[in-house]
Amino acid sequence: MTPPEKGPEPIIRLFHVHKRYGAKAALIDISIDVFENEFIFISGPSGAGKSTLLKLLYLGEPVSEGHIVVDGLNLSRISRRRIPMLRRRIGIVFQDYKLIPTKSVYENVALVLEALGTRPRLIRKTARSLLRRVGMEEKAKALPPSLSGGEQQRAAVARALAGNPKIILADEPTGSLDAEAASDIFDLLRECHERGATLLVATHDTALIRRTGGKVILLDRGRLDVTTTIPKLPA
Amino acid sequence: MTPPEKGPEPIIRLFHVHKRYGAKAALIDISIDVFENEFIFISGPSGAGKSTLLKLLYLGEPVSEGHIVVDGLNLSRISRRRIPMLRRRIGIVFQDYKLIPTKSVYENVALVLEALGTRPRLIRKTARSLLRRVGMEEKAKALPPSLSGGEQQRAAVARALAGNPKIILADEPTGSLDAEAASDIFDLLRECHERGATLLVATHDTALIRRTGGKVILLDRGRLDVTTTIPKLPA
Amino acid sequence: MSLLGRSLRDLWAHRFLSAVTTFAVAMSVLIVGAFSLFVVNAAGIIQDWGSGARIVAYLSPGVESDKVPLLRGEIGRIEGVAEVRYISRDAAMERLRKGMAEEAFLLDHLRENPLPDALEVSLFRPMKNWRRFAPAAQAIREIDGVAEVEFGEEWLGRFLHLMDLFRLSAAGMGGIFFLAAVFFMANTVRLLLYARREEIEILYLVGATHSFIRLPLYLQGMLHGIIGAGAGLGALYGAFYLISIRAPGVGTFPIRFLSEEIMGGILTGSVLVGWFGTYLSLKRFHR
Amino acid sequence: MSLLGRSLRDLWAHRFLSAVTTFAVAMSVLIVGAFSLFVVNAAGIIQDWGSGARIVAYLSPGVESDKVPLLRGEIGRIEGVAEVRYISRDAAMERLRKGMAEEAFLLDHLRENPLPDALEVSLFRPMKNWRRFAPAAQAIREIDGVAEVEFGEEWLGRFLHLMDLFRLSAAGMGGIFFLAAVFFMANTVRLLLYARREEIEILYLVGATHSFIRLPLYLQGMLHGIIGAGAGLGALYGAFYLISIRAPGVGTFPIRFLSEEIMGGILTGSVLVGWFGTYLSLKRFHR
Ligand SMILES: Nc1ncnc2c1ncn2[C@@H]1O[C@H](COP(=O)(O)OP(=O)(O)OP(=O)(O)O)[C@@H](O)[C@H]1O
Ligand SMILES: Nc1ncnc2c1ncn2[C@@H]1O[C@H](COP(=O)(O)OP(=O)(O)OP(=O)(O)O)[C@@H](O)[C@H]1O
Ligand SMILES: [Mg+2]
Ligand SMILES: [Mg+2]
Repeated sequence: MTPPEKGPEPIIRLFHVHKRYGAKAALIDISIDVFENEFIFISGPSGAGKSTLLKLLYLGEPVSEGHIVVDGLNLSRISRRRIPMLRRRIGIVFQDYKLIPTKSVYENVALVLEALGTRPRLIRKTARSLLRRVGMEEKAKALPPSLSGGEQQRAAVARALAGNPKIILADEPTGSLDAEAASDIFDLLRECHERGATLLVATHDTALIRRTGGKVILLDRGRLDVTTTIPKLPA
Repeated sequence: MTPPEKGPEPIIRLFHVHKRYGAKAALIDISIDVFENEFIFISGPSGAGKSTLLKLLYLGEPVSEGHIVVDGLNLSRISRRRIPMLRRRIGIVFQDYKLIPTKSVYENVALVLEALGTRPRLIRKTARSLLRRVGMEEKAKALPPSLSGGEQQRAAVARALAGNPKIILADEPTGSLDAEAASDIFDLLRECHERGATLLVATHDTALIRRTGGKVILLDRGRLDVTTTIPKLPA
Repeated sequence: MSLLGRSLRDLWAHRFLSAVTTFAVAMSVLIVGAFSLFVVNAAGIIQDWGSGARIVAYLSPGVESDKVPLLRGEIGRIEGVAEVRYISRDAAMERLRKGMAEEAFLLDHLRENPLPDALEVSLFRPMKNWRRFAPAAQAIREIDGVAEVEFGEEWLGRFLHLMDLFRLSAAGMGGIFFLAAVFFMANTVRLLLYARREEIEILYLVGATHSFIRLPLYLQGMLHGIIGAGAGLGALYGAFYLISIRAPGVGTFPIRFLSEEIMGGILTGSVLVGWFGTYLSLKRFHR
Repeated sequence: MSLLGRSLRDLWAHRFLSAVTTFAVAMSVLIVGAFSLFVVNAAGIIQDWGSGARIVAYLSPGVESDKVPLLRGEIGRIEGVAEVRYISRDAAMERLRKGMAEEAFLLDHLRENPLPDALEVSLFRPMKNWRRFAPAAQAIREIDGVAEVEFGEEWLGRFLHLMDLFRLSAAGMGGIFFLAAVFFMANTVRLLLYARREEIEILYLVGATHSFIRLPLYLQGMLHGIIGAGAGLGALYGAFYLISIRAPGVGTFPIRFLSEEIMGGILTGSVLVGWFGTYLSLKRFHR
C-alpha cells in the first residue's frame, strides 16, 4: 500500500486494480479513492465493468491484481471467516436483484436483520417501514417470482437498506422503474446519504445522472475514462 | 366473439380481458385490436400490468375472463398440442431474459432455430449474423451467468428474433442498456417492423417512447388508460 | 443437431447431476443385484440338498425278484416319478453300515440281515415337487407287494417350513428392494429434472414442441439407466469375484453369478425406470 | 426467530425437496433394516440348530460307575465346556431306538446291548465355539477312561463351511447395502442443496455468517435423517408383521424384529448421514 495521504482516510480505496475473467480483462488498472459520505455514480456503456467493480468491493469476485481496502479491511488479506463482517457493513442492490425465490418479500428483508442479530420486534418494525417506504407494503407476503420487474427491484432496494449499512452499493437500482418510482427510490438513497452513508451507484442512465447531479466515474471497456462532477439540472 | 368489423382483420385481438392472480386483479376489462405490421408501445408505471398483458398473448398465463385471438388462434380454445405452433409465430424478449444458464449464448439462439427445424447450415448463418447485429459475436461462447446485464439483454433480443417471427413481444428490451446500445436495438426492431412484423413493446421509459414515436397503450393499475399516438421527436 | 448429439451435449452440461443420477441407478442395481445373487445361490444350494430326497418303498417279504420289473413299471406311471431303482437287501445293509458310520459295529451283532428288498423312487425336479412327496408316497403304498413306504416325513416337514420362510422373506425383501430401487431411481431422475425445470420451461416458452423437449430427456433418462446399471453390475461382479475366490462352492453346487437373463432383465428394468422417472417428472411440465 | 423455527419454516418452503429427501432416507433405512432383520433371524435359526451340537465321549468298557464323577470333573475343566451329562448304555439304546425311527425294528434282533456308557458334553455358546469342537474333543479323547469321542466331524465341517459362506455373503451384502444407503442419503442431501444453492449463495452475499446459514441446514439434514429413518423402520415393521403372522418361527426360535440397539443405531446413523451429506455439500459453498 502507498503511505496514507494527507486529509481524511478514504473509506474505499482501489489501488491499481485489475480484474480478469480468464483471458478477458474486465477492469484494467483502476485506482479510485472514495471518501466517507460521498455519493458517486459509476457509469459507462454495457459491459464496461460497472458491476464487476462493485463485485470486487464486496468480494463477490477476487481481484486479479492490485489491492482494495474497504472500511479498513484489506480485501486481499481478509480471512474467510471475516467476510460476513465486511458484507454486513455494505448494503447491496444487485443488478439481477438476487431475491430468495422461496421466501416472501417481507422475509427477504427480515432475514438480513436476523442475520445481524436484531431483536424480533425491531425486525418487524424496520422491515415494515422500509417496505412501506418503497411502496411494497401490499406485496409483503408475495414471493419474488410473482412480482413485476419493478416490484422486485424495489424489494431489492428495501433489503439492501435494511441493515442500515455504512456503505451502499447499488447496481442499476432504478433500471426497471418508471420515472416517478425511480425518483422515489433516489429520494430514499439520498436520505441514507444524509444519514452518513457512502453510496456507489452503477448506472448506464446518463439522463438520470444529469437529473440528480453528483460525482461520476466513467468506465469504458474496463478502463477508468474520466471522473467528473456533474451539476444537478434545474428541474 | 363479436362479428368481424370492416377493414383488415386485426392480428391480435383482446376482447374484455380480465386477469386475476388470486384475489388481485392485474388486468381489468382490456379490449384492444392490433393490426398487422403495427408498432405499439405498452407503457405505464411499475406493476401496471404490462408484462401480464404480454404473457396472456403467448399463453404464459391463462386469461381469467374474456377472449384473446392471436393470428387467427382463439387462445381460450387452443389445444395444448398446438401451443408450440402459436409460440413459433411469436418472438419474445422476456423482462428477465430467461436465457438457459447452462447453454452458451450461441446455443440459446440456435436452439430456437433447431426447434423450428431449420437446416444446420442456415442455423449457423442466422445465429451468427444476429449475434453480430446485437454486438455479441465475441460473447457467443459465453454462458449467460457470466454476462453483464446489458449483454444478457442483447442475447435475449437476438434469440427472440432468430425465428423471424410474425409477431414480436418485447418486455423492456432496452432496460439494461445505455442510450447508444438501446438505439442499436431499436434500429433492429424497426428493421423487423419494416420487414412486416407486428411489434408490441412494453416499457416504462417515456423518454424512449418520445424519442422513437409511435402508438402507445397506457396502462394504469390494470386498466387501459389511454391509447395515443406520439410523434417522433426531431433528434 | 441430431437427437443423440443434443442429448449427450446436455448430459455434459449437467455433468454433476448426471453423475449423481447415474450413481443412484448404479447403487440401486447393486442392491437388487446383490440380493438376486444371494437368492439364486441360496436356492441352488438348497436345491442341491433337496435333490437327494427319495421315497423308499420296502417290498413285502414274499415278493419274488421276477415281480420287481412289474412293480417298477407300476410305480413309474405315478405322476412326478422320475426314476425307480431296485435296492437288494444286501445293498441296503451295506448302505446302512456306511450311514451309521461310528455305530456300524452294532450291525456286527446281527444274526441275519433283517432288511427287506426295496425300490428307491426319485421324483422329477424335487425342489418344485416336494409337496407331491406325500401323495406319491401314498400312491406307492397302495400298490400290491409294497409293505412299507418311507420318505423322512418329519424332516421334510421341517425343511418345507424353512423353505417357506426363506421364500417368504426372500419375496418380501426382494419386493422391498425392488420397489426401493425403482423409487430411488425415479426419485433421483425427478430431482434431476427439478433442478433443470427452468431450462425446460424456457424451451416451452420459445415454442419448442413436446417431442423436441422430451425426447432428449427420455433418452438421457434411459442413458442414465443403462450406464448406471452397467456400472452397478460391474461393481457387483467385482464383489462377487472377491467372495467366490474365498468360497467357490458348497456341496456339489458351484457359486454362480447372475444369469444372462437376470442381467438382461436388470439392464432393461433400469432403462425402463429411467424412462418412467422422466415420464413422472415431466407430467408437471404442461406447457 | 429461533433456529428450530427457521429450520422448520425452510423445510415447509422446500416441501417437495424435503419429501423426496426424507423418502430417500426412509428407503435406505428400509433396505439396510430389511437385511439386518434377515441376518439377525437367520443367525438365530442357525444358532438354534447349532445349540444341539454335542461331543459324545464313549467310556472304556471297564470303567466303573463310581469313576464317572471324576471323569466329569476332569472334562468340565476343559476350556469352553459348559455341561457334562452321563448317559448310561440303556439310556443310549433308548435314544438310538428313537433316532432310528422306522428302522428301529433292527434293534430287536440284538442279543445284548452293545452300547458303551457315555458322557455327553456341550460347549458354552456353541455358535461362537464351533471351531473349538475339534480341540475340545481331542482333549477329552486323551483322558484316561475315555475310549472313543464322536462329534459328527463331517457334518460339522460342512456346516462350518456353509456358515462361513453365509457370514461372508452377509458381510459382503451388508457392506454393500450399508455403503449404498449412506451414499444414497448423502447424495440426495447433495441434490437437495444443489437445488437450493442459489438461496445459500444469496445468504452469503447479504452478510450472513457461516453458522447462521449452516446450522439450520445441518438441523434440516438431521431432521430428514431421523424422520426418514423413523418412517423406514415403521414400514419395515409393517412388512415384518405381515410375514411373521404367516411364519411365526422355526424350531424353538421365534422370528424377532430388530433389537432396540440396532434400531437406535439405525436412527443415529441416519442422523449422522444427514449431517454428513450436508457437510459434504456445503463444502462447495465457501463464501
Ligand atoms: N463471471 C464472468 N465470467 C466471464 N466474464 C465475465 C463475468 N462477469 C462479467 N464478465 C464480463 O466482464 C465484462 C464487464 O461486465 P460487467 O457486468 O461489469 O459490465 P457492466 O458494466 O455491469 O455492464 P451492464 O451495464 O451491461 O450491466 C463483460 O464483458 C462481461 O461479459
Ligand atoms: N404470478 C403472479 N402472481 C401474483 N401476482 C402477480 C403475478 N404476476 C404478476 N403479478 C402482479 O400483477 C401486477 C402486474 O404485474 P406486471 O408484471 O404485469 O407489471 P408490469 O407492468 O410489468 O410492471 P414492471 O414495469 O414493474 O415490470 C403486479 O402487481 C404483480 O405483483
Ligand atoms: Mg452490470
Ligand atoms: Mg414487467
